[in-house]
Amino acid sequence: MLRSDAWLRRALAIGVTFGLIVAASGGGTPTQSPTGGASVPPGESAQPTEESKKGGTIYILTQAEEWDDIDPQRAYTGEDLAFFGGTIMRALTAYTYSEEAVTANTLTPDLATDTGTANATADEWSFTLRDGVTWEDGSDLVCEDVKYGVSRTFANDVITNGPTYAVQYLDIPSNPVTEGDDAVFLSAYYGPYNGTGQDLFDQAVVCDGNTITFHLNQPVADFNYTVTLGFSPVPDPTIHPDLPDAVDQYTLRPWSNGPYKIEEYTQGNGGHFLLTRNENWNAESDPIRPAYPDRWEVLFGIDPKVMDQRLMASQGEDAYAVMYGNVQPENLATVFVDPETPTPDFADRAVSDYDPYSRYYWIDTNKVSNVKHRQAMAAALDRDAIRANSGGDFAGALGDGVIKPNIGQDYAETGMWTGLLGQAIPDNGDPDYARQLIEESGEPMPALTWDYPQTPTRDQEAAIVVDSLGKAGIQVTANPIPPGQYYGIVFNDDQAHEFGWAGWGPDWPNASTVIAPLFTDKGGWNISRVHDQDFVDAVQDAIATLDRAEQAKKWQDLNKLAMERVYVIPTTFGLSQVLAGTKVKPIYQWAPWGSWPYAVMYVTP
Amino acid sequence: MINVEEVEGRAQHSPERPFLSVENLAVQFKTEDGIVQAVDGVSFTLERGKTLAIVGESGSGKSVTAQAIMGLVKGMGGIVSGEIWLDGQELNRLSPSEVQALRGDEMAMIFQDPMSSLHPFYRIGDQIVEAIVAHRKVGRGAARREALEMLKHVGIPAAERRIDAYPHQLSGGMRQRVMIAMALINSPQLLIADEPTTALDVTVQAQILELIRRLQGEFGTTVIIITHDLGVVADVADDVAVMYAARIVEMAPTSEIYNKAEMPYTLGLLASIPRRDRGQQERLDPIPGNPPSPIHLPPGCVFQPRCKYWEQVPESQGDPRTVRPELVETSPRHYVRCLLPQDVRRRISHEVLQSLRGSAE
Amino acid sequence: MVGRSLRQIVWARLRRDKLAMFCLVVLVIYYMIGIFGPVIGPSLGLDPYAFDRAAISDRGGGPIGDFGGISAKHPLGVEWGTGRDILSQLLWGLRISLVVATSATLLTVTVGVIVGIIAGYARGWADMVIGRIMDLVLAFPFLLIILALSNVMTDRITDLGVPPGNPSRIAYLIIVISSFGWPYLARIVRGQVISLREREFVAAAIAMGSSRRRILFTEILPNLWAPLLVYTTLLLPAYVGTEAALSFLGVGVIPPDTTFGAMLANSVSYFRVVPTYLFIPGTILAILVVSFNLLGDALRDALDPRATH
Amino acid sequence: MSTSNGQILDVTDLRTYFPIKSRGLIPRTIGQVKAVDGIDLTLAPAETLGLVGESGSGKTTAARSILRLVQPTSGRIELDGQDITHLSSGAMVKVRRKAQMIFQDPYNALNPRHTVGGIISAPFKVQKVVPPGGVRAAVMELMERVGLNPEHYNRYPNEFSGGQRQRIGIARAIALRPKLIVCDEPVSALDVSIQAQILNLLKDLQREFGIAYLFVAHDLAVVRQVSHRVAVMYLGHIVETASQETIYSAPLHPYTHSLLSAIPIPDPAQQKKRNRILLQGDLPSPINPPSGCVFRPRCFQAQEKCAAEVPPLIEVEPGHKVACHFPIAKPPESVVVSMAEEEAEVVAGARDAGVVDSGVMPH
Amino acid sequence: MAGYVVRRVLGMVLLLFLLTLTVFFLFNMMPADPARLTCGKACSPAVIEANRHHLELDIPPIEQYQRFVSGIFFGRTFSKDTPRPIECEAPCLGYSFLRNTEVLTLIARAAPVTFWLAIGGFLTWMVVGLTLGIVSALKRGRWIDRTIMGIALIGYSLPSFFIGLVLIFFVILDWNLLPFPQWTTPDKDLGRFVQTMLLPWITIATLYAAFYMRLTRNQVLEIFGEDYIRTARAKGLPERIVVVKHALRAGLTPIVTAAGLDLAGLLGGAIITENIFSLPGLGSLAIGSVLASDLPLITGITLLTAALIIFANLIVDLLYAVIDPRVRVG
Repeated sequence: MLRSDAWLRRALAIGVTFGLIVAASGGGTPTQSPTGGASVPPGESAQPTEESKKGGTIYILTQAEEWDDIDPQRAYTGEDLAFFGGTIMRALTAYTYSEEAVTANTLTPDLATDTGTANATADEWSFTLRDGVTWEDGSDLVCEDVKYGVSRTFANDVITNGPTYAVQYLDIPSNPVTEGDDAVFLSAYYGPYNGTGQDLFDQAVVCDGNTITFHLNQPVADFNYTVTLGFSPVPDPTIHPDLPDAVDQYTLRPWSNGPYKIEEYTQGNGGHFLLTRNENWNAESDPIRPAYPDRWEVLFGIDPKVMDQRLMASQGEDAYAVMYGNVQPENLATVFVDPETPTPDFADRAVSDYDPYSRYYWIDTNKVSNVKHRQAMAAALDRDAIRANSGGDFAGALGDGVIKPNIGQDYAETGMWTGLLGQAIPDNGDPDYARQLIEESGEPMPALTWDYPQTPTRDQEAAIVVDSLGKAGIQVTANPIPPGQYYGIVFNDDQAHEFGWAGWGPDWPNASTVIAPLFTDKGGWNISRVHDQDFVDAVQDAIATLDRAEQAKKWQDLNKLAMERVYVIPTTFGLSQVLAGTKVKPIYQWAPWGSWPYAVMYVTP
Repeated sequence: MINVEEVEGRAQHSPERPFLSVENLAVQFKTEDGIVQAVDGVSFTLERGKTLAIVGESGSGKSVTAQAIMGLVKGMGGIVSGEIWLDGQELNRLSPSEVQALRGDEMAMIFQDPMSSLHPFYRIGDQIVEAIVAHRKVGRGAARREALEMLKHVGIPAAERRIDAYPHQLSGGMRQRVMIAMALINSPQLLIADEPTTALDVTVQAQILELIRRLQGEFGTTVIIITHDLGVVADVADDVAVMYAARIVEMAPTSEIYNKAEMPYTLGLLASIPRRDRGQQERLDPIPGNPPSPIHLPPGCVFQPRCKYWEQVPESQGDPRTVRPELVETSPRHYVRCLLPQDVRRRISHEVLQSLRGSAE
Repeated sequence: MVGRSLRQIVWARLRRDKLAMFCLVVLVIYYMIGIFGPVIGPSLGLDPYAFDRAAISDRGGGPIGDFGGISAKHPLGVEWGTGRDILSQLLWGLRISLVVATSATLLTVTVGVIVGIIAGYARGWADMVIGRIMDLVLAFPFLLIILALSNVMTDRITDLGVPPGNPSRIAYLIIVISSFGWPYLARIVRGQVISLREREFVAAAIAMGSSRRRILFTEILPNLWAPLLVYTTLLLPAYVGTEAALSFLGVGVIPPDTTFGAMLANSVSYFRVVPTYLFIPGTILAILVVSFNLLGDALRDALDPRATH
Repeated sequence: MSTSNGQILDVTDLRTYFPIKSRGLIPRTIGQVKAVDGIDLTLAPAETLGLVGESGSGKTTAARSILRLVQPTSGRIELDGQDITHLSSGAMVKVRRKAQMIFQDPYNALNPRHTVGGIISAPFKVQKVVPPGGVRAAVMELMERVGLNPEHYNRYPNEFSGGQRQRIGIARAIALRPKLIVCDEPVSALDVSIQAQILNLLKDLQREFGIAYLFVAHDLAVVRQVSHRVAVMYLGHIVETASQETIYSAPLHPYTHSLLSAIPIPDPAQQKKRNRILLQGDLPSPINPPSGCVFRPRCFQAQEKCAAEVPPLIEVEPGHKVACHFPIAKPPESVVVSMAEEEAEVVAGARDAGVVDSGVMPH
Repeated sequence: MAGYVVRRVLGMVLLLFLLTLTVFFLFNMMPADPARLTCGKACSPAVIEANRHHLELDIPPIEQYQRFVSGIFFGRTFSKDTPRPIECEAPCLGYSFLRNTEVLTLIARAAPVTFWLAIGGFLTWMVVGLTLGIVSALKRGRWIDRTIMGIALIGYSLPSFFIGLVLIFFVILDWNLLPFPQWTTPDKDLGRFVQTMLLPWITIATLYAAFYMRLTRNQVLEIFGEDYIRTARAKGLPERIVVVKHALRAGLTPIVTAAGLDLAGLLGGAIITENIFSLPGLGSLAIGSVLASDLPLITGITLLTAALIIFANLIVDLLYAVIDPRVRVG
């Protein structure tokens, strides 16, 4: 139905427009050094031959009414990145296709011949392009195309919403201009459309034949992971006059360099997105995409309930469909025995696994400036009820910080609920202790309002928040916000209230993509409005730490410190459940983006 | 002409039945306040080509009587009993579709308010043509020519143009002429005119009465004219039936009614009318009181509560408060429903009419 | 004629209409429950805000037991995900549903009557300006506007001093429902006033020197109560339905409070698994709405002037 | 009797025009209905002036204009010596005590939601008059006086028959002992047997309280019954006025002749003897009245002069005025006037122009 | 008649003007900052400011409104002083920066879906509603009348979303009588089109037919009391003609009014039905625009819908003149 989880889905979908939940790694393997891991053959247990897997259509059912972004420099949603990456958009490097999270989180060369070469100080990275890679019109994909694609990131006036690591890391000065129209640009380079500072960019990114070299402004040990985000090539208009770069073009129909191309795209409820084979794709040049099905068809605006029912029934075309979303709570007990095991009826087509996201409640530290008050809120919250309401065991584990265990070495228990806040706090909250903390604060607890993107499930969560904090004498008003407007409102100082719902996942397996954006102004996700200078300094220090193990320790400490100061109240480390039709294979959650392994999927007869 | 059954309730089935014979007609309506006896035991006959006027105040049952003859009452939820013989057919026993075939063909009706009685959305010509086509197999062109002829005949000026007019484009008098044209288009044997001039101005009323009289002469139509105004029918009707509280209380040839009325109600009506042929009287002599409720009729003579003379009824006749008088023939073709002895009635009649005449110049 | 006042006639007619009387009784019961349920409820152990963690499963948060977890403790089952008692929610929800529908109706009628009387009696420019405003309001896609303005208006209402959260949201519902409903009523009233003002008793009132106020409120207003009563009776169920539709679209009260609309809207998610979520509030709502509609129809018949005179 | 000439009512050159507005965004006046087009009237205390005419003749508008229920366009209305033509509505309140009105439709004229007591006591309340003995007692006395059972004080109008309702209306009208009562077709909606009762009552009240009546009616016989003087209206003009006896026995205007001849007489013998002047068609449109004499198109006397000149209302003998170029004492035995065809669609035109809304036409 | 039409059209233009004004300023109160919405993760106040400038939100509302209106007639250019200006040709209803598409394009894409939904639903309910309403009136008080009116009452009383959902669950999910709705145009795949639209049509028809049954029944019964019906019967017309030609035609005015406005309302998007059946029509577009705070799109759709209703009002008024000759007088 429209309201229930359609809105949740919208929340996520549109939330990601601002980079809300950006996918990251799974598994527990530290991916510190750039290694050119070989691609793991897809579908290890596959009996069908390579030939028999070919053909057919895979349908993707989604509640979203359109893609958030399909511009290569704008796409920033995990599942979208996985789908586009597997079909139409190649990058220099890619993640490995494997059921194993550890393997899957390792890099593999894609457009490049290897996973990149860094100099000794890790501030200069080079990649060499493969031969025979072409655009969908048959023209060669050249080094300048990669360079051009990267340059687009700098056009802040045109390219919005996307990852901005290029601006952050490339050796180009920041824009000194602080007023007027020019202040839009973050960098002294204004992007290819404006052209200002082009020479600066040309010095930072250098094409030498098939080799592209990036000069960085700081050591970045895992820059080859960074190039999976926003570094995709776009046809350089000077080299490909037939493939014009128009903004409209790229918001609706970017040029493909993968095995498929966009045949049709209609947005909206009932709209669809059709990929057909790109005849100019050269299989030889692409080691990781077997490109089995002939077509991919994405059906927009499918009600999540209906989606569940269609996939559970798996009739007709739906047998070839996968869901882009989650199994609804009411069906979980039908599809799964427990969070690991599907029921026999769904044995080979349901997956339950940790997704990349941590869920938490941000607290505006300006509005609730007394740390004891924030601690009292954390102590009072009935996290167990929240988890039960979100699906109980299926919702995932209770969180103890913003860093999720599957990030690897950056995670360590924070002890938030076992004494960090002064004493152990049970899962269902400790109102008495909360009252005590308020007493200790020496100030009266202010009345609070809890902002949240409205869905029925979260409406009930609001009831839990209001009730459990109320037991500790904290007066809370729930403030539902239409999901599409949620982040726009909570980022607006005038409209945001004291605390609210949020979720975040790392961009790649390094807590630098978590702690920094969440609790400093770098990265733009500081909803808690943290401006603690000691914390900012510590984050800077951690980023600059080249030793990965030492860095990991610093992230662990910062995670703990953030929890002690209760910048946020962690709720769950998310678990998600997905379902596919009976004739789609292989069935597993691909760890890098918490998605289906699109590139290696095929249909059985 | 008039021939009322001696014994009410027993129908006569002679082959030489008059053109129209209504026998013991009764109409009831069920309302939530109780059963309304709208018409109770009405009987009369009417010869071909003659005019009967039914006179009565509002609620006396005169319109319902007319509509019962037309077979329109059943559609309104009324329960009709008794017999209506029209030209040898008993209408009350016919099926709805048989009655429908007769309506507008054998018998036609015109109504009080010509504005609301014409369909506001259709051209008058089309409304007449519709009446033709419903009963005769005539082409539309022929029907239209016929309608035009009839419109001319009823005195519509510039009928060629007016045939395509809508009712609201015509004045009240014109509309009533259209209604008459529509009623007469199939040359009905019987025309019932229900208060045809009440809604019209006095000058127009004169025109319409004149028209009806003229057409009746031309077509030989039998006419029942229903009115509350004794003055209107004085020179139109051959016979007059006076109704009061669902019953006929007096019936006689027209001149007899005006000159020798016997029923105190009829006399009261005559005395109530301000007349321009009389000098100004200091006071009129009205019937006291108000008409009875049709649900709660007095148990005896229905007029008794308003009758000035009821105390003069001798005991031998029965108490008018409990005994219902029958309609009896007091002189040939003059019927009266009254418990007063004939001589008393005639004396009163003489006194009242004399005083009325006395005041006339 | 046997004399009875119109009021008596109407009442007598209603009394005779068994179905209408039944509906009236049903509605009285609903209102009694709406008024007293939340007062008496707690003493019966009912609490719509109490979570019952034990009543829901760890596997998906669904209720433990058949038919939505019907048990001695929870006679109508519990809410998915929280274990809150459905019966209690119904009792408390009925109150809000009735408050929203009733207040919105009263507000609609008040505004509609005032504007309608002014438009009908004023003639000329005032009538024309009001007429254009009504046309304008009627032209708006009101669902869309209600949705689009929900947050900003709720905030404005909070700024006006209404407690934040559900009180403001309820106030928004009431205001917004009535602000799109009044023109229909105003049109009806305007028409009535236009025909009433030509009645001779108004001329008679002028002739005896009555003030304009006396004419409007003493002469004309009492003649409007019959159509108003009928309209009100039919407006109430329509507004109960509007509230449900708005809840379905996500505008409405939020937990811990609930309404029939919200319960129904939520139930749709679980309909296949727990049909009682849909059918229990659905049935209770349907009885309410149908009762109102039947009573409205009966009133219309009873007040039908053609049957009266 | 405070006027110099002792009249209770003195109306001079009264005109009431209704603008015809175009429908649409910005209504414009596109014409005028000349409902009353310059009439003079006087009325002495305890006198009855009958105002007769067909529907559309303007008699009702005239009556309402005199009481300022309709704002006259021009002219002068003097009531009991006071010029009330331009009094503010506030100032009118006091004046209204002296002049009341009785309406045609006894149901329409009584507020169905008020009790009889409420209706009859309203004048006291509105005028803030407390009669000796209190309002309730006064109302009961009034009810008794007009022939109603005072016990029915708390009943509603729908519980009464038409005649009784008209009595309620009369009781309301006489409550404040007015000097003038304008009766607008007071008996035309009543059954014949009731009509006479009401006419008698009105006469009795006049005798008792010395009330002057302006008696508006279309029924010449009824008017004759109550009036001392009669004025005949046609299309907004008074065409003839005289004492009651003169109008009925020696009329001069062709229209008066036509009207009289059209009245049916409830006596077949008389009926057959009378003159028959059959006017064709209806009243012409008051929006575009005919030039010259307004009666010309339907007149059997009409000549060229009638189209060119408006005939003035001339006093031909004391108290007898007639507006005709060719007055005639004895009309021909039988006349049928044929009529130009344009005249047929008239009233309809005015009605459709939205005049009905302004209350010109009785409905 | 011509003058009447001209006056009505002028009235409509004024109303439309008031409408654009109201809609424009109504939505200026929205809290969501469109400039913020266009700004990505790495968002600085400067970027927001600049975007505000490109979106022309930094000029006074009056001027914004002027540009908006002139855009409708003459077209306009967005992001004028950027390297990538966006041309929006007249009639320009605005540009959705969230979807990077002209509002009119989005509306034009969604309109056919809504058109088919509305027309199909409309025909279904009119046929069913009028037929059953007449039958009910003719059989007044009998069991068939009671049954029809009972059904109408229930259809009338149910929440609007309820019927569609129940239909989906039973007809599609439980009984597998129809495939899942998947919008396609009738020329592409007629079978699929009908299969997709059948339940939405039924849903809409159920909601509306109930109202029209009651309305038709009341109208016919009311007209039956009119004098001219008695005249028609007195003429001896068959009952069928009396009912259809005389009674129904005379009672058509309120039915036409309601039908015109309902159809116009539906053509502006059936928000709930379209959402339930995943139809990519204007209603879905509207909801989507509201959820995403896509102001230009909301404004455009609101305007269009309201304009449709105003236009329908005009058509209905003109239809009166066709139905009722008395209205034809200027």
